[in-house]
Amino acid sequence: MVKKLKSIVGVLGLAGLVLAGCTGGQQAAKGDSPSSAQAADGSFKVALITPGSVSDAGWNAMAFAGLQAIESELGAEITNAEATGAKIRDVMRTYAQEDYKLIFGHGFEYNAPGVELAKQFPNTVFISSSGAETATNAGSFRFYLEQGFYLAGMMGAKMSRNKHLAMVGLNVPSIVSTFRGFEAGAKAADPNVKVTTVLLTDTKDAVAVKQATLQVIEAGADMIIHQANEAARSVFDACKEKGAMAFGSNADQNGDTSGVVLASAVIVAKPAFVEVARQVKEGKYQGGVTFIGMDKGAIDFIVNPAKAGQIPDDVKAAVEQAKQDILAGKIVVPKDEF
Amino acid sequence: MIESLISVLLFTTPLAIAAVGETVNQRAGQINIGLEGMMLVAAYVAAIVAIETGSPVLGIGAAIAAMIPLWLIQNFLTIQAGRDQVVVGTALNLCAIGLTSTLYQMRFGQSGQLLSVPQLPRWGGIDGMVLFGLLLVPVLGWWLFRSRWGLVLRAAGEYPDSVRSSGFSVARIRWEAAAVGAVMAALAGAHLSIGVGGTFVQEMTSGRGFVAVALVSFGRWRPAWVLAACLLVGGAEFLKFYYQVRQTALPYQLFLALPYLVALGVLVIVGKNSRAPAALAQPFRSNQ
Amino acid sequence: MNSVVRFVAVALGLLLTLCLTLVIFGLPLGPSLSRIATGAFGSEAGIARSLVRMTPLLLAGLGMVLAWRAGMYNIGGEGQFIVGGLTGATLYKLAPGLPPALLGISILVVSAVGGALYAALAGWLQISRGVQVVISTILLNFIALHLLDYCVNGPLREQAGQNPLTDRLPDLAMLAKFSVRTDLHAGIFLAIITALLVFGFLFFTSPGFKIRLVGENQRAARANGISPERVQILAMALSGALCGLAGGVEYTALAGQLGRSFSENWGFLAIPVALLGGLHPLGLIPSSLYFGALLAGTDYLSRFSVGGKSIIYLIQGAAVLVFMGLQRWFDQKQPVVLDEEART
Amino acid sequence: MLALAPLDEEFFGGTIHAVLGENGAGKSTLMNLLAGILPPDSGEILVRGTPCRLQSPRDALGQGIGMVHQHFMLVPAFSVRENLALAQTPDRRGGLDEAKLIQSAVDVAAELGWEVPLDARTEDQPVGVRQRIEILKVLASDPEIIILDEPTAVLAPDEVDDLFRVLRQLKARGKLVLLIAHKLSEIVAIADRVTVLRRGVHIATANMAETTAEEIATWMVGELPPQLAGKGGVGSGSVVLRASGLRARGDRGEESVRGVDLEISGGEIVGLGGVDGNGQVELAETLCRVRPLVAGQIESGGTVAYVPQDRQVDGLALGMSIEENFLIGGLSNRDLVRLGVVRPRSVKAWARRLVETFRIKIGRLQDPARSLSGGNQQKIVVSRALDQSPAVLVAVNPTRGLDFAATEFVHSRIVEAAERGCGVALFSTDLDELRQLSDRILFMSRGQLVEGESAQSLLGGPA
Repeated sequence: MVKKLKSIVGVLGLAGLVLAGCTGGQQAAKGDSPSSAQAADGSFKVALITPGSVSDAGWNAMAFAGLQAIESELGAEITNAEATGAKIRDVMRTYAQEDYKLIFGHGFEYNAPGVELAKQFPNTVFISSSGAETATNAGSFRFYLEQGFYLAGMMGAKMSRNKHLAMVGLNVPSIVSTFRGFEAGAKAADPNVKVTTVLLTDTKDAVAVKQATLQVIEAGADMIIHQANEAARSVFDACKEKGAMAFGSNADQNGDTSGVVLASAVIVAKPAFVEVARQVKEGKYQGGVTFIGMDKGAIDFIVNPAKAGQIPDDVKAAVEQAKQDILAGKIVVPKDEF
Repeated sequence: MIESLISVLLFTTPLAIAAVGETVNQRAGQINIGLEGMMLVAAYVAAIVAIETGSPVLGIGAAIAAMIPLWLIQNFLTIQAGRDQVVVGTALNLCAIGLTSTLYQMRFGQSGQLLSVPQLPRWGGIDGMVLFGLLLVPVLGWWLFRSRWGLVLRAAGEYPDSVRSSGFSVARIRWEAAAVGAVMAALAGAHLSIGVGGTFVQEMTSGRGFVAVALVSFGRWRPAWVLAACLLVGGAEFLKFYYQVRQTALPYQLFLALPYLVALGVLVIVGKNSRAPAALAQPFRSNQ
Repeated sequence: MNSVVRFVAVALGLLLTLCLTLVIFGLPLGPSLSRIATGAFGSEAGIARSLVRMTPLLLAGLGMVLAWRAGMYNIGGEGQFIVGGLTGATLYKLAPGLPPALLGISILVVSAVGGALYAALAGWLQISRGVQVVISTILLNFIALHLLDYCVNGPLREQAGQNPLTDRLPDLAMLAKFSVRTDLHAGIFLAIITALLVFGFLFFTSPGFKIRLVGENQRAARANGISPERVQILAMALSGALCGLAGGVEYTALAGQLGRSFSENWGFLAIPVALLGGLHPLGLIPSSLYFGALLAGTDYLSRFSVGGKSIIYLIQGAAVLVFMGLQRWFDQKQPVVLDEEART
Repeated sequence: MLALAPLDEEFFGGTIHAVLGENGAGKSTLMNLLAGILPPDSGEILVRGTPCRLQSPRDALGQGIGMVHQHFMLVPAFSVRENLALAQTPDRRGGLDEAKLIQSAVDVAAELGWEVPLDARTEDQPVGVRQRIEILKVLASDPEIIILDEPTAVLAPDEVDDLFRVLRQLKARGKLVLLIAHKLSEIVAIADRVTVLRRGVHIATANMAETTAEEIATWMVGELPPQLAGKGGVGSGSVVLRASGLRARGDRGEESVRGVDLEISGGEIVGLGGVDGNGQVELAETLCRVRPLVAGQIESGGTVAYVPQDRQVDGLALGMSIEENFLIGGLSNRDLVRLGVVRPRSVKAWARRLVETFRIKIGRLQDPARSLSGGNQQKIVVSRALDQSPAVLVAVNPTRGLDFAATEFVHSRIVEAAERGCGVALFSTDLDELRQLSDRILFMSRGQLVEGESAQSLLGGPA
């Protein structure tokens, strides 16, 4: 009897749960109504999708900073999510259905899904960081960070005592391409300089990144550039332990407490993000692939003021000259197409 | 050459301490799949406390303290409630990833920071934890194989009924073994962030806890052999960059998978002759 | 009926866990819950999302049931899932000219075969080399991950671009979708049919019976002329086949291409799903739906709320722990019949 | 479920007190209460006049109560030394002073004239030696009260005699020996007092001198069992099992079957006796093709059915249903499983029929086998083996641990099977059983077969 009673209670409970779920859904729909109302009022909603956590202090964090700039400068309503592989289309669709006007996908893998969904959601613009496919409401922009890396390579080659430079970073196309820029810069400054690459699969393993850096220094490299996102600290730490120098990347990392950072090759992402967002907001976005380089102020090579005294004047001058040449189009820094 | 060896020793220490701690656990009949999560929590707590107080030693202390709730939850479910150890451990890992990442983001903002953590002092490339790890092996070896505590503990992993009939509490022994394992996990995790890494990164354990669990059987449930197994795998990890740095034509992923291939390969070779504790991963019901 | 009571109590327990976790981490409870509900079953898209998440959980969960029932603690679902996808992608690379429909089916078949072989390897290691499946599958998971990384960067890398992705399958080779507005695909039917088949297999065929018998008492099986080793390797192979099939379905249904992040921990998440379903093929249908909905809901939550991103893992982990606690509570309430002989 | 009704009983030092009863009578429950393994639901236990709480084996040990369990409490992977050390007084502090800790055990062993291989691995020892270690473990702490739960079940006759010699010595030193046994003859030979339980109820307690074996048997089963059936039929002449030059390895790779030739005719019961651990189990498993052959040939004239030695270890899946436990033996039956598909209705009908013919007491067919008493569990194993109408039946200690009535029943079924023309290889350590049933008796010694008469000397005295 008790058993029966229990099962009845159970069935009622289950029914209640389902009901709660349904009403929950309805409430949620109501809960969303203010934002849809805002959308109708012309509120501007922007979403960012990243392949990794935006707390990586590197690639993803840079895009997140751009998104935050869109919020502060254009008053947009922003949100962000992590998605890779099979989830990409679902996330994009979710945002588009929620009336987001601009959806950034921060990586090559967002290009094809974006272009595909652009057909279904003509009122939403899909932008990916790198990628070649476009539509009227879908496109990509690509930061020409290779330019900054080229200058770092020049400075490194000129200052290396062992004539041995090294690059430590993730094995993804955008990063491998920046390494090409670095190598080109180094060879331009000194054809005999040796450049070693260590590719990583995972920058979460900061300990392994440190070990990789230590080993490359032990093999003779004394100027290290990295693309190790959140594990950058480990690269600098290893340099400090072994008395090597380092270059920062993506963000201005000159202020790092290790005191080994000579200069940083940086992406100033905010203007580019804000610019695209403004175009979308004003309905002027046309689609296409945009290269954003030094000429637009999006890429820079910043020498660490605290280290400026250690850099010979002729090196400074040569790097400055190369910078002008890049701006003037006299030097075209090589880059991979991806 | 010597420098490379010292480097391997330093970088292997977190793995070795965790694996030796797990040896005690497995000898008592428990497999701690949640080791990965425990190490991660310890790495986070140690880093935060070390940053706040400037003292890496306090960081280690805090990491050990942070193990208490994990230890309680895990062993309440496995020892008292007799739930499956593999599942509880898996769940614990999920919790640890969620907890550390959420706390990290709440503290350092969504875009994160490059954390500089006060590190343990080093002498000639090694720190106190390395010495501790090296010392730990003979001590735990003695404890497991030459003391009454160890005898009873091993019996609990082989045939718990015999422990009970001799007047000991299987549950208590297993709680104690789990405590040793948890303290080792804390030390291993703390060493990752404030010993070798010098920073904290989300999910920075990167599977070391899992590997430690696997290496215990590789080391045939004997602390000295487990240490040797860890050093072998540590050496393989060293090699995975060694060949890249020297620009060999071989695909570098081969070397990334090398530690796991080495571990699996050795297990295949020695596997037939080694014997797992007979009651490993089996819950013991004291009322049966 | 008792199992219904159980299920509801568990469901309520999990709901409570969810609420507590949200509150502890300072997320607004009402709005967060309603986000989760919307994301899971608040609309056509939500229901589709839940079912899409449910599919790999159910398939891989069934794989776990087969292995665990035979006493093989397969925690290598992750590796088998990846190898399943990889085998499928390799087939496409080798025979891109196959007629699309045939290609799609062949990919599903070879992905199951690939997963089966990978899992059978772990089974063989335990049987003939004494390497515990728990241990070997941990290592095989890592090896599969690196293999995937190698393949998408090397031999399977797409021909057109330089991206570390495999070539995209032609649309016609992909699993049927029901609507362009959602990702919902035919895989869900495949998964449910598979659950029914596994149920029939386990309880109404002699190999299925042998799997359960071996898990229950190996020696009794041996004394009755059944080779536990062969049965266990068979169970591992079938388990791997289902995990591999889950990978194949995920590959042919959603992205149509593999990247390094192809698996989203489906192989690991399948373990709690299998346990919540009581290691019973039919119990897995509600339990995978539950986890699928939870994943869909928390995913959706994380897309709109700032704090919701990593908490998902915490919620999932805590849910399993609470479930384990509740299960214990139920076990205690069950009458235990023991006589003198049975106990000693 | 009530395992033991309220019971008052007194036990005196300097006696051997036997506790008797059929399966499920509550003997083990009573002993487990005294040894602190089970806490009592009500009532109290007085040791030397003082009430004490026996909540755990530790409490019992503290009161000088030691128990030798029916199943060995030895860690197989440990050395004998380690197992002896494990049993010392529960104090986990300090190092392991082996010499001191196991000295008392070694002393006791010397006193009893037992040789103990201290450094050998426990699992490599034969059953008799392990039983000795088990007893030494208990005696080393010099307990006043020694409980032995069916210690004779697995021992060969000479080992039983040895054990009884030791028990008498203990009695002479003023100890209380509590003994559980099934075999009435053994009890008559050794006990001073006897307590009989039936279905958890205390039936009687008496001094051995004041009662008779017949009276005790009546107490145990309620009424005296009928006399045994006569010997099985004469062999039909045609050979149903022919084994020649069999060699097989034991679990640890040792040569345990070393050249066995055996022929069994239809309708013949061949008894295979001998001291446990001489390769009987291995031979039985080899004959059933459970254990791989190293050399030799086996020819059989049909199915070979197997009743393994330990029903819980080798016979049943305790967590599976009764019905499914029947099916374990019926997988090759074309009526039950066709083309790999199980036919549930046929299985159910078949299981019902077996339950009825073999008078197995069950609740529902869906209940787990765990819920049955040992005798009924054994009936499942025997019934499903005999139901296949096998050409050959290989049975190892088929009545081990069974009560009187169940033993009778199993015996009569084996005889029946032989009458139907089945050839039976009956392995047993119980000579009475062998003599009752067998048409001829062979003994195993060191992996080889020896003829009946010459085997007498192997057993260390008249059988």
